Amino acid sequence: MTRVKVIPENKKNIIDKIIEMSGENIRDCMQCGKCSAGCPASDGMDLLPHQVIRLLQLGQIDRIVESKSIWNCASCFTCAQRCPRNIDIANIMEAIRLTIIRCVGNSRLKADDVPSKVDCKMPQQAIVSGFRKYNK
Amino acid sequence: MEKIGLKVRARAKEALENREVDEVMGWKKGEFWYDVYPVFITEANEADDLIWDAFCVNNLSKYLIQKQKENKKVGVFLKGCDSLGFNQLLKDNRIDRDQVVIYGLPCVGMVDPEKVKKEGLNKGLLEIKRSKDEITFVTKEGEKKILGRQFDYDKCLACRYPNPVVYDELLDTEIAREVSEMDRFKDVEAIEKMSITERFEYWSNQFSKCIRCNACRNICPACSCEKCVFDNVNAGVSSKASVDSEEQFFHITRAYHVAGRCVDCGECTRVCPAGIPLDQLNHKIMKDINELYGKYDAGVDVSQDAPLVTYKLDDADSFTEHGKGGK
Amino acid sequence: MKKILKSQISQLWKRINQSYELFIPIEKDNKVNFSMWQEGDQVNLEILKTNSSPKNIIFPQTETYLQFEKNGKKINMESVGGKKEAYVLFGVRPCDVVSFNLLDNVFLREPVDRFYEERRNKGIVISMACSDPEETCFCSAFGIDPENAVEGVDVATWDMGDKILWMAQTEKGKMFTQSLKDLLKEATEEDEEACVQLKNNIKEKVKNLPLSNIDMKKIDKSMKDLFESSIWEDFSAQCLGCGSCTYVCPTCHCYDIQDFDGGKSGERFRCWDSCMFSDFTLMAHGNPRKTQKERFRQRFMHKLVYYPNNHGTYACVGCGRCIERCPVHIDMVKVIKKLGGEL
Amino acid sequence: MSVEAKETVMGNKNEFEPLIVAFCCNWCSYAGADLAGTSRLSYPANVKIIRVPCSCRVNANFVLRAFQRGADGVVIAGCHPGDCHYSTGNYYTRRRFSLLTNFLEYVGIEQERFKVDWISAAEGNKFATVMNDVLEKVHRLGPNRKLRDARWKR
Amino acid sequence: MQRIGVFVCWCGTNIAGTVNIEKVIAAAGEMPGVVYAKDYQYMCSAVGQNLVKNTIKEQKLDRVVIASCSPRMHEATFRKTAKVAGLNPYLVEVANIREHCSWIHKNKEEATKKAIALTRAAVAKVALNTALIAGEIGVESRALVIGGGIAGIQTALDIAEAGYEVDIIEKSPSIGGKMAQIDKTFPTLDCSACILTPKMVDVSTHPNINIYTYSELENVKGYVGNFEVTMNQRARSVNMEKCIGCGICTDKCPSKKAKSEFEEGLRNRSAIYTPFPQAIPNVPVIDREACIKFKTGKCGLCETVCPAGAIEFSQEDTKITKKYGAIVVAIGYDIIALDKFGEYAYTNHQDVITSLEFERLTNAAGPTGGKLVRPSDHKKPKKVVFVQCVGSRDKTERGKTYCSKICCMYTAKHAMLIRDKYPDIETYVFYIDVRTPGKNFDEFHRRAVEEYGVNYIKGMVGKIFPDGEKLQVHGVDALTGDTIKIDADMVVLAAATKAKEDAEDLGRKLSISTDTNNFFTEAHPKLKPVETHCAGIYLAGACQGPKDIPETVAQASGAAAKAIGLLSKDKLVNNPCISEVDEKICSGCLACTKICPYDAITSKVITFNDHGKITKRVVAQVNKALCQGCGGCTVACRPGAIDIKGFTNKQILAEVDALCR
Repeated sequence: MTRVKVIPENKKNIIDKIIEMSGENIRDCMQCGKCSAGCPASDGMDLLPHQVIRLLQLGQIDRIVESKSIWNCASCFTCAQRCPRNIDIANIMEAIRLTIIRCVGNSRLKADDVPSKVDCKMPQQAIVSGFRKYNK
Repeated sequence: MEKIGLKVRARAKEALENREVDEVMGWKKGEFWYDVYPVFITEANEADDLIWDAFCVNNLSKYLIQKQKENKKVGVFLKGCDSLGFNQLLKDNRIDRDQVVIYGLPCVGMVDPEKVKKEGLNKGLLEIKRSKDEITFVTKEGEKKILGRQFDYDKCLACRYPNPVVYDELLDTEIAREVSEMDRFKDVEAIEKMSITERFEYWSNQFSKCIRCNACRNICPACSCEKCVFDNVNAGVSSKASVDSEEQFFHITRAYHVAGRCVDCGECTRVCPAGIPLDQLNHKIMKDINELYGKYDAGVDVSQDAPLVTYKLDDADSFTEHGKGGK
Repeated sequence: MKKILKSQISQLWKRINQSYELFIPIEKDNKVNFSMWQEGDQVNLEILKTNSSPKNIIFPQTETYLQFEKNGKKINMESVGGKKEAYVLFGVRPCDVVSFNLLDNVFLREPVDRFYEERRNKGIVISMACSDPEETCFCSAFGIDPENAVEGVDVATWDMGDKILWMAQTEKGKMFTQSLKDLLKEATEEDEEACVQLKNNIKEKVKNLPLSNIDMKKIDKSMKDLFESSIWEDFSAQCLGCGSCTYVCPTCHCYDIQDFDGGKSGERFRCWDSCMFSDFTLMAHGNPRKTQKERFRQRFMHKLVYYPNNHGTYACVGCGRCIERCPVHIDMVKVIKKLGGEL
Repeated sequence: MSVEAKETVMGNKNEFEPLIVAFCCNWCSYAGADLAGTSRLSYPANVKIIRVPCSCRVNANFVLRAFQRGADGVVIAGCHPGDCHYSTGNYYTRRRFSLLTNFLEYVGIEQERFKVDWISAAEGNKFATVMNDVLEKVHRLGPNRKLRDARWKR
Repeated sequence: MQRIGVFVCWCGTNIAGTVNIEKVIAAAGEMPGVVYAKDYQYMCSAVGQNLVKNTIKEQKLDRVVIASCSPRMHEATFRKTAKVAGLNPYLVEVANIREHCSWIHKNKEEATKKAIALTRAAVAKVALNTALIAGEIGVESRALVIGGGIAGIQTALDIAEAGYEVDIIEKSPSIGGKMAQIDKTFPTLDCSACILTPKMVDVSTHPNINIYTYSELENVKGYVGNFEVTMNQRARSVNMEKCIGCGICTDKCPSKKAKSEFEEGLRNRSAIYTPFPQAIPNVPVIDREACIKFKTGKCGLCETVCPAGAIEFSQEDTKITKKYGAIVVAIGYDIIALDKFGEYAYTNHQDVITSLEFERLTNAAGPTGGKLVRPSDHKKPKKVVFVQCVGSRDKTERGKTYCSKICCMYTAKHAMLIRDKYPDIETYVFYIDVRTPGKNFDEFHRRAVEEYGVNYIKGMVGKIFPDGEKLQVHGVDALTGDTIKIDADMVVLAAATKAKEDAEDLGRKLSISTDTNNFFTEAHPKLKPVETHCAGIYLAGACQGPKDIPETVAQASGAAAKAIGLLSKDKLVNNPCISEVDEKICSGCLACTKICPYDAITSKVITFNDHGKITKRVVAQVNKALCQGCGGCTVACRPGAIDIKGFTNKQILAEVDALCR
């Protein structure tokens, strides 16, 4: 098990950019887990929201990038509503997605092939957040 | 006004004869048509010199302080504005109400000699008589009647208390003068509209006229301190020099000291030898008090606490953002 | 005798202003006072008496005469004050000119007041006869005839309506007139007759002024009776103790010396003081004149009794300013008459 | 570092050194100033504090005297209404200096030169922000020439 | 000429770091009246103070200026030093060149200039100081304790033991407070009633203590040693002397609908009730809203059945005014409202209860006689879930930012008690961190986990919703990263504590300040935890911040010690910087009397010789004992006849001049 360097130098500016983009202070998170407990989309997530924030705090950006969680997040803001430290986790998820998407060509899905993925039971929330996530 | 003059004399004579009072204060005619001065009579026969005409402008109530130190019971004739001054002296415990008998005189307004001179009507003028708003000029050549109040003092034109607010006897029927509350502080609003440099120019020009004679302080019924801070050298507050900053200090402090106590009788402006419109300073403070802490007329109700010696929990203020105070 | 047309008078001001400071009655906010003339000021020669007297020009209300600076424990001092620039005082009425002489008696006697002396020497006083004395004037009671040039004035002028007649009196006045000879024309005979004519009807007017019938002899009683007269009691009861009468009076000359403590630096100045104030002549034990009666008496006794005993002339010039400015209309003439037992 | 020090350091010789006199009430604002000190906050050195028992002790003469002696700004800081150690002191302060604020502005004195505010013992940073803000405004207004006594040389 | 000594302190490097001490000394030497200027590393140290003492004697100084830290810190110290050296203590001034100068400004040259200015102001002020003698005021040897919980009881007992009279004023009908509601106490698990009720009996029987229950504080006037307190004793409608506490009236009373506050609403009570059987005083109270007699005028059954004839419907609220020397505030705490926490479904499901309700459920004297049953259907629960930090450590405005300190311990206690009594019940505790900072606290928690098998899950509960008979609890295990679902029968929420509702307006009555969470602010968080800024008023217990019983009792004894220290003095030295009237100048307008918050100024008639005539005049006079030296009167006095010693008009003007130089 290789030892991981806490907040490696090269990752520092990405973390600061995410904090700056989301406007949230991730150091405020006390890992209480309430966001993960209440997250409706947590079943499909390999990394629970509080673990994503933990990894962000430790600067392990690569493991976040590989995870599916940031894409499963439906931006329903339940977590933001309940977080006792007033952190807007959905906003941070959005910021992480943006950093990935903004590396050119990394868009997960083109806008026009979203309709094919949509079935009638998909809640509008997911569709809207889908558009927002994928077509940048 | 002559009819009332006779009543004044009769009342004074009667009061002195049957010893109701030790002394009566009234007005007496001097050399010239405008020369009327306060007089203190103790003998009944002197009462015949008393008069009541268009120049009895002096407020007699401030003399009561000295009279009461000689613990005399004094009868005094008071107009509307004088009675406000009287109440303010009462509120400051400078005089004792039951040592004074007040004969109230409703007043239609006093004539300003400067305005008569400005019109050039003072040439060869012997006397001025007034009944209600009709003014007769008695000159060597004959009489001339003019209707209207254009010769009255500005303060009389804006007078809100023509009838005495406190009296033991009223020697004339009450007078009704409607004065619009709206433009009471027109003069202040005009100055407030100026830019800040204009205002400073205006006031520093006015203050530089001051010759530090203290007439405005000594005539004012609200300025009745035993030893004024400006007379007290070791208060270390100001000197007698007539330099700009001392004059500024004197006038700001004087206006501030009579804040909530000035009865708006306009005497300070009348007596100022340099002609500084001092009442515009007092009006500004009155306007602010009315806006910030509710309408307050000094000298009307002796029992009501003055604005600066009381407070409300939710008072507005004019220095914090949420202060809701007027600017 | 010279003359100058009123229409050219403004050039005269400009000319004088080039080499002198010109003090002249100027009207501002409908009050006329002697102040330094500047282009565009509204000069008012018609008014009989300026609001406060020209005394302020030769004996200013506040004059700093010593400045000191502290560095460390040492103090270095520097004498300032006095007036360096020459000036011309135009339009002074005869009564005010006499008041200058009365002030000279006080300030130019040993020990000479060097500031006052310097101001007096630097100045050229040009008087103007009173064409139309007011009812509050009573200068005739003190032997001042308002139509003639008063002793001690440099130039006397008469206002003839369209022109001003100009007659130099003293050496300084002649020299000054000389320097203005291109502006001043020679006066013709008619001008001189007109001037004599003017003088006579001024005399007439003065005679029937209401206050002209004062007989000063009546108050030449012993100082003791005057001092203990009963009139002071009721007069002082009226008096409010403000300083208006003393500060507008041309002959009052009392002053107080005070320091301004500026911390590291400071200055010593003298400023007018009024015997009416409660802290006048404040000594260690307080003011020797404790009540308003004594202070009131002091003012009038000084002008009508003490000063004449010291200098031989009354210290009042009958200008009537105190009568106009007193808030309660206390009147010098009434005091004189009452003191003389007439009223 | 005060505003001037920055400028003098940057070489532009701006010699206007504003002076702010602050009257701080002993129980709240003076303690707030102490707290600003203990938490090493910074506000310019031009602010000089005078301790008074309560904000109701400050007389209008002191304010005028400070302006006469060349102060460019005067600040009065007291407890929040309701918190006064003497229970009603600052209610009177509020009335007295509401009138004086409006009156000085009426007579032509820039309003930013005279600031009254409520600073409690726990508001160290509010103390620093108020002082920085007042100095910033006064610095923009320039030296106080209107009320200053010409005979006073600093 | 004055001989002023200036002493500049380095304060180690705190001042010397950014202030050039030599320059300050040099400048001080130049100031008017200064004859001696010296510096030292630590002026407040013994060496520093000796330096001052000896210099005063050697140089015959008559005034001293210390340029050091804030006068709020060491003014008293340096005044004592001067006193010991024979110099009047009020001839010492302190210039604050640390908090207001060296700590604030980094630029050395600027900080030095400012230090010199502040020192010059202090010298200018001290030059005008006059020697003042502190006056003395009497002390009322009686204390008032506000609040009848364990804090109030302990304080009252300690003060009474010291021989002083104590009054306890308690808003609810009986003393006991929150502790009376609790079943067992951690960490020793001894029964709360067993340790509380004996103390309550001591309090009720102690000759020095009188208890005013069912009464509230109206207003407080006066100052340390001489507080005048007005209490409003609400009408109990029962005569305290006659009532023998038999309880017949409470049984017979027909109106049973009112919810019992003591039982946290889990049981109803009659209109005439005693909160709990061991209530002290054991006299019932008629709740006038619920009582049929008061509402409709009919009934009055309790009056007829009462053997002692103690029922008095006509009783009125009575106002009691008494004088006290010291006041101790011990009004305790409350639980926050949970209506904003929708995710826990507290408001819409009976089986979601707070820990206090749980205490009542498990209490033998409780509504269920100690049997743990579900409030909804009274069945025995099989799974009980505890949720920690409900509303605590919460930055949103729903909750409180602080940690409520006692929840971890009492939840461990609850879980342990369940496992001990009903081993078959599964207990789960969702926590963020378990905080067990006290003596034997962590061992207690570990016993709950190891011996009694309480499952601790690190992670918060996301949502609770009714699912048929059960309650679905959705949480997360932050350590393993799994989301967890438990279908529990009962959920206990450890709700945050908060200050009492009326804490702020009580603070205003006593003129002591409250912090942003409405807990009372202590004079100094570390050095004066039981005192307030207002002399003579002390704090005890949870009203000053979340606290458990051991700390509360410790603080109560601390506050009692302070009060006893105050009451033991028969004379109190009062602050001599008070106002004084110059009768020559006073014109008797008495504006000052209207301003004075302590009504310390009254009028009197003086006769004096006015130039030969004897005249009488009204002037103001200051009652030295009442005046606290706020200075409001000096501004109302236009001629400056009234002035504050130590802060005179001339002194402050001198300071202004010095600062503007």
